[in-house]
Amino acid sequence: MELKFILESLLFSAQKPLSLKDIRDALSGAPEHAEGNETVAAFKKAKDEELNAALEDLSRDHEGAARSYRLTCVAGAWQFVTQPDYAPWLKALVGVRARPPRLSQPALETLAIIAYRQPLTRAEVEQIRGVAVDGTMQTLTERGLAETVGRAETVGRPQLYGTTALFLEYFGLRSLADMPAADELRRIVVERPTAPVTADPGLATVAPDVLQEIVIQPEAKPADHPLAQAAELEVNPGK
Amino acid sequence: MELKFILESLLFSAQKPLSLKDIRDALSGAPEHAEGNETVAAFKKAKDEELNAALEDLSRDHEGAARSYRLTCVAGAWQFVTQPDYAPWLKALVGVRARPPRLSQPALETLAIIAYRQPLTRAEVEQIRGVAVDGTMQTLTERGLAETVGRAETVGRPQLYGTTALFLEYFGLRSLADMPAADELRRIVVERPTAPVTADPGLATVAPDVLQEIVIQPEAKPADHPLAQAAELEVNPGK
Amino acid sequence: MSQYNVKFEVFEGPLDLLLYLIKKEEVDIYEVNLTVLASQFIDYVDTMRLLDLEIAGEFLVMAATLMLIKSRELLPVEQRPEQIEEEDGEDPRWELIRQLVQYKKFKDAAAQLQLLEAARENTFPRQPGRVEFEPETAPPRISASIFDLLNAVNAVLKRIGQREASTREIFEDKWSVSEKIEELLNKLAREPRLKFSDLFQQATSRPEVICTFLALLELIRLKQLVCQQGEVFGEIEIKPAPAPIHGGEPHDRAWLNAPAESAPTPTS
Repeated sequence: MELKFILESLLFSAQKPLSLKDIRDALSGAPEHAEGNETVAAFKKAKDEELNAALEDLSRDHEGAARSYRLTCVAGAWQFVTQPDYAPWLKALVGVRARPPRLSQPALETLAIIAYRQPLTRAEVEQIRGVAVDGTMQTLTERGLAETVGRAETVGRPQLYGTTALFLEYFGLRSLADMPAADELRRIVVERPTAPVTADPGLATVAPDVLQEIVIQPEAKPADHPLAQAAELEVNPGK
Repeated sequence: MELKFILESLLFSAQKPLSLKDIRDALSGAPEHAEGNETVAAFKKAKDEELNAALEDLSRDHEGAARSYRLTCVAGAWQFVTQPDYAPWLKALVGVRARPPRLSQPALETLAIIAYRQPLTRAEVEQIRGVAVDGTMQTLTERGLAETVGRAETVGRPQLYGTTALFLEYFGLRSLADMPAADELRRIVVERPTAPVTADPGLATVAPDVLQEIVIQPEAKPADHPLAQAAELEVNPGK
Repeated sequence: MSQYNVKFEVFEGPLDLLLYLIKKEEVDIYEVNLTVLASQFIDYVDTMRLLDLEIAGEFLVMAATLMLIKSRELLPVEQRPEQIEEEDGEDPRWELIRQLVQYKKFKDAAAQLQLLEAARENTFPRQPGRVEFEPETAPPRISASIFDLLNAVNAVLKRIGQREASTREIFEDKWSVSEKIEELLNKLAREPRLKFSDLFQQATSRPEVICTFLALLELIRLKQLVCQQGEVFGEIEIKPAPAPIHGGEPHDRAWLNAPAESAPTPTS
């Protein structure tokens, strides 16, 4: 049993590119599935240099074999890929993904509101946009840009929406804090009340009714303020 | 560009086993993704014989390369799989797959009888095994490995049983013809009986003449062997 | 008692027990001494009976057959009913052997299937992740889409402002887009590259942000500026667009309120 063939079988069956760590984990986990098998135990603690050497060796093997696929290493992760020449057939096989239509203006606006104010309810989005957003909300969740992240602690416990990791990816953002001009935009909004509202700026969770309330009761105390409550929700801290 | 490499790239990228139809569809759909490419267009209408020959060729290639994976054909669909030796690592990588419990000895025996002698009645199975098989027959049909395939044209029109496509899949068989022949048995038959053996020809178990043939021609080639013939019956090819 | 029970249960039926006995004798099925085999089998059944174990009917039938064979074998050769074959069309000895051979054949086949079953369990199919092809016209993944988003934000804010204007202060139009365009171009004349985030640093109000932003969009539309993002998560940079081959449209220049010769020159 050669190390490179073990690695080959792993890379062959993996659904995603494998990092050295993934490979190490598989090697160290294997003896559990083959009790008393000394060969399996022997590879338990293969060193990174050995792994790298075996992977390079394997890569050369497949390069030399000049088949329709080869082993590649991208950003430290190894994967079997097919040669580009065969793309027309693979496209026909998997059916090329239809280009998702670009986001419409209503969808963009809705998404922007969710992004800067999350988490918030649909009713709150509607209040800001001034129109019903059922359709656009559905579009956004279907496209994986927004998702439900919990329920509000208010009457009827409506669902709260937030943006997804795909949202960040789609717009090329590192984090929500990285959103362009977010601070200015947030500041503009929260500057409205005469009494300063303090809230975690990172959350940008200004509820629409907050705006109204600010207008009607400009003297509301920060602690009683819905914004402060909303900021404490932290329903989806992992995101 | 060789056909077999195109097929290889398809099989390599496919997420499920590919039937000839799947392959044909990919070949005929490819020109759409490579306009004006004559090579791609050339393979548009590859004939089944060409495809089969290329697949066999490919399968031999990989068998010969003796790597950690090989190309298999199970129940008429082609797929790359890893060699069983690498199971411990793959289990560690992808997790142990949920498989139905292994078949019991009686179930395996009954299934073997059905597989080689299909279609046959339960009474015929019982005659071969020498015991009642109600319970095991039920287990096998419940697990989708055996099924009723019609009725015998004899008194009482008892139900006839045969194996299913799942049977082939479960054991990784390409077709019924691919079932392992009980070679060991042929070697046991060394003595020529002193008296001719006859049996009630009405018994669909057909063994008497089988026995004779074995006895008289102990060197019978596998292909001529009644067992092999039985395996080629393909009574239920549609399944 | 349960010990014996377990032992007898090992046999799937009388044929299985017979094969076991034959195997124990280490002889071929065809060479087995049927008389000895019959005695052993009957002994087993007797033991089962003695132990008060439930004996399946099949065992009793087989015992009877074996008794018949045994009794016949015990007769002197000249007294054996050789003609029984022609009468019944069947010799119980050969019938038994035929059955045993046949049963053994399937038992072996079952063992083969068991091997296949185990091998199958350890065979993993290649299940690659879905091959994804970038659509021919990929949806913008870099700068442009982020502007879309920002544009949307501003549109929303603007609307709120209009909605609330009636109940609150009068919207003071201090900035205009054209002013901001000018400002932007001036900035770019000083610095060949601007950071996107810096554009809004000085903005003091929402209208100013909007105007700056609209100015930026307008300049992009007019191909005066380009926005670039070095890497996926990188800072967006704004810089003058490369000069068109035949110079800019006079109309554009005029609109920008800047002499043609002082128009931004490409820097790379």
